[in-house]
Amino acid sequence: MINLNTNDLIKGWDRNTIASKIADDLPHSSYVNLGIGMPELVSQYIKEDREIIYHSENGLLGMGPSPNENEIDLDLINAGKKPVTILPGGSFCHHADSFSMIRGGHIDYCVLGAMEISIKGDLANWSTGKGIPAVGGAMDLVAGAKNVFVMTQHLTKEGKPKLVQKCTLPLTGAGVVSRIYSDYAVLDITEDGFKVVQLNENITVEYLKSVTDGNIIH
Amino acid sequence: MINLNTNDLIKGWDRNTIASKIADDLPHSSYVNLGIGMPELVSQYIKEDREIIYHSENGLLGMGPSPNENEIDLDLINAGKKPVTILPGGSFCHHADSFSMIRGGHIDYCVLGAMEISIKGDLANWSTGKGIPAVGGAMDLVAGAKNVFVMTQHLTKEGKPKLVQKCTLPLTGAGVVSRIYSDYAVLDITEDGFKVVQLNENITVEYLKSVTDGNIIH
Amino acid sequence: MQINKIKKDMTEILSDVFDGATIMVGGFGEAGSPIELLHGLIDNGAKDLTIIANNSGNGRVGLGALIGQRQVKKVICSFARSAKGITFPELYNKGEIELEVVPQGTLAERIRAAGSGIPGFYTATGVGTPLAIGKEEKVFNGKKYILEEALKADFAFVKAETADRYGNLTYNKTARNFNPVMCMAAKTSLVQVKSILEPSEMNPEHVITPGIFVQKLIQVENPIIETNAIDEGVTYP
Amino acid sequence: MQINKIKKDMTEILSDVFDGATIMVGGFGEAGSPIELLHGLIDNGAKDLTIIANNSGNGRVGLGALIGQRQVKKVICSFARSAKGITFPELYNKGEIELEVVPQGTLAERIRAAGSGIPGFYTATGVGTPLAIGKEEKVFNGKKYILEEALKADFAFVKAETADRYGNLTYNKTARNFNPVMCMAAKTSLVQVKSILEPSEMNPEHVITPGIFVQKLIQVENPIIETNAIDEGVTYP
Repeated sequence: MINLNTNDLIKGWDRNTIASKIADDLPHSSYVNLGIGMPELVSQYIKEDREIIYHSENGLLGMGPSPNENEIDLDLINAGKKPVTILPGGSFCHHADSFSMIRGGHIDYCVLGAMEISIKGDLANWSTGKGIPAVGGAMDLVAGAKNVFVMTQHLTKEGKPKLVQKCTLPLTGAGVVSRIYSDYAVLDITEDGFKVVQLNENITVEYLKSVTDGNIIH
Repeated sequence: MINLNTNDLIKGWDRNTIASKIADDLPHSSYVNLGIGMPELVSQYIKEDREIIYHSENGLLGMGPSPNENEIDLDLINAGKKPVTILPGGSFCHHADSFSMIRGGHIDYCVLGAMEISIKGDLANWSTGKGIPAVGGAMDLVAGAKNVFVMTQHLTKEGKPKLVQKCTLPLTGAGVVSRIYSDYAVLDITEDGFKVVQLNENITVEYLKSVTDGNIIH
Repeated sequence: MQINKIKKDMTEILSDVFDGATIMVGGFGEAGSPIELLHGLIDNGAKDLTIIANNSGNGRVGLGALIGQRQVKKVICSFARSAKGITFPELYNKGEIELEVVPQGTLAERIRAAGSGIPGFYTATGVGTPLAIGKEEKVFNGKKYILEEALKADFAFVKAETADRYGNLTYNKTARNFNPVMCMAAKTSLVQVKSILEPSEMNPEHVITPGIFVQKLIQVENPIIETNAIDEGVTYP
Repeated sequence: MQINKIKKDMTEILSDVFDGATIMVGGFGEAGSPIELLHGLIDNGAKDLTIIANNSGNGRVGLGALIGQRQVKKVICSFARSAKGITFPELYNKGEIELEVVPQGTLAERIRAAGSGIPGFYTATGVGTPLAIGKEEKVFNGKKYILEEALKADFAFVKAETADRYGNLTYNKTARNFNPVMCMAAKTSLVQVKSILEPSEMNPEHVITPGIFVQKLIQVENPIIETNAIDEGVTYP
């Protein structure tokens, strides 16, 4: 089951398809924090029937897209320290107020990457256990947001399952993940295991089980 | 010593004189909260050689004097719910931020009235133990301000000492008072008792002892 | 579809208030007090309410009127002895309304804590006083503190000066007071506001309550001025 | 006599910084980072400093330069792995600088707590993770939380947009970040500010940091832009 030859792997959804699935699950009028990297794609797939408000934990609510070259303001950046814009209806606040929004349960959804997700919803995504430890806002987000969505490849680059019985890496939070969007499936964390919400059209349940280290419910 | 005939009492400083003594002890550039009532007089006696900034706990820093009749704005009031003004350099904030100024030790001086002050600096000034209990901001002020000054008559209307071995009324705070300004004397709270800083010119130490229920050091 | 939190009338904005709800009411004295929302609540008729506010109402308008209608079973506040209070003292002296007294700064901070996901914090306020009885003590750096718990609510009733359809708010002078922290601490914040601006007219540097803390808005262009109303003998309903 | 917190030069504003001081440094990345004050601190030469900041410096300007001068013995921050970090990783990998990692929101709240007279508070952030080890746990309503203590400092180094002589401050966009809470938590807040206004030009509704939290100001009209400085290979001193 573990350590598949990566050449044998079935190709799943690409990252844009995963992003669009997440976008479809964010309801109208949601307050959303998108993690740095792959999760940022989600904002490109929001349908016209809804308005989503993006929170960036460095004191920006109502974040807009990247600026044009000539509009860049280095005092207007996102949590990834990249220049962004602010939309009408947005506002600035200080860091304690910004994390009140997170810790106080006012952020409806956060979307984050993962190194490992356990069957209990434990998440490891901040440390490989090596190098300089740096946590940023990840622990606050997973502890505070109403729903924690994980956007991830189903397997590591080495072909190991990221969905596991028990995380081996340092945790970001225990029992915090609500739903996983991988290239192979959309899965909910439930008391009985990883529950398939949607399966990639090229994947069988058998195959999914073979690339997952934990009980799959279908 | 206790329950003097009020007709026998020596007349001490009037409230304006007490206020001016307190005003003289507030250094330039201090942030000061003046309690409702008698302490409000203090602001009228600040000398020209200093600038004092007044805090009102309902979210007003840089409070100015009462407005003229035609300038009254019922959205601009002090902690006593009376119309006031704001001076240039003032600012508004919400209640949690306003009490951060108090609790965080940023208010240099607060000046409050008293029902009883014990030899250990305990203060009782919020409740007679009867009627509807109402504490307002008094407990926050005495716990948070760097220096708590009490402005009071030395004796109650019934001629009983307000400076006592032990308070009998519900406390506002324990060990919080720094200095007492009464009509008879200015006294510091010290480990050994009430220490005379200044004595009213008509009063002897013997007389002060006779109207105080606690050790006087001179 | 655009986010629009503006409701058309009192019936709509108050539609989900329920019997037994805990409601935070903004304002310090009359400044920032949401009188029209409170009158709407009298019409709505919800009862057995717990009210969290700084005061307990003046005269027979706003909170004073709501209490007079016997819709309130308990008040949590710092100062229930207002000069012009009528209805609360009446019921309190008859033992027909409960009171929990909280120091003003502790009240503000407990409300902020609820809005900030902090279930409890330590403070020196109240240590050694009757209001510390029954509270956990802890020593930090040799000094004694008591544990105070977060104070949350089902609803916040708030009065603001300007708003946009996202629920961004500004206040007027000391009418700000408890309103911003109450918006944070309530599941549903209902805001009455004097004027509604386009989102592009709101300066993002000057927003005091970000829209994330506001669920429903109603415009009340010319709110009652409590002092005048009481002086004129106005009562509600 | 009028209150005037404006100092004439770096030597004056930094005169009381001492060896072994704990210094909070505002900014999130380069936005709001007080680079000129940090360069002043290099000239001042104070050493064995503990720095509390979100990051650990980029290149060899600002905080990166201060660390490169070996004036810092310990950094308390949320993210010490910046893309352009040079000096901190160098010293850290040699074991010549200490690091305490704090989740970003907990860092901000611990700083606010210090400024607000709250010695400790409970949070769910970090529960069940390595960063909870050694911390007191407490259950509220069936959920586990950990105790986090206030984080205070001798000095805050802060960058603002406008100020008046009372120390009232406004910030520019996301350059606000940690600056306001750091002003609250430090015994002495030193602020570099782009422009200084008359007190009457400051709108009291728009002040973000009230002057009560600020002790000393210095005008730096055209501060260094960190990104450009690093791209151009600027170093300090």
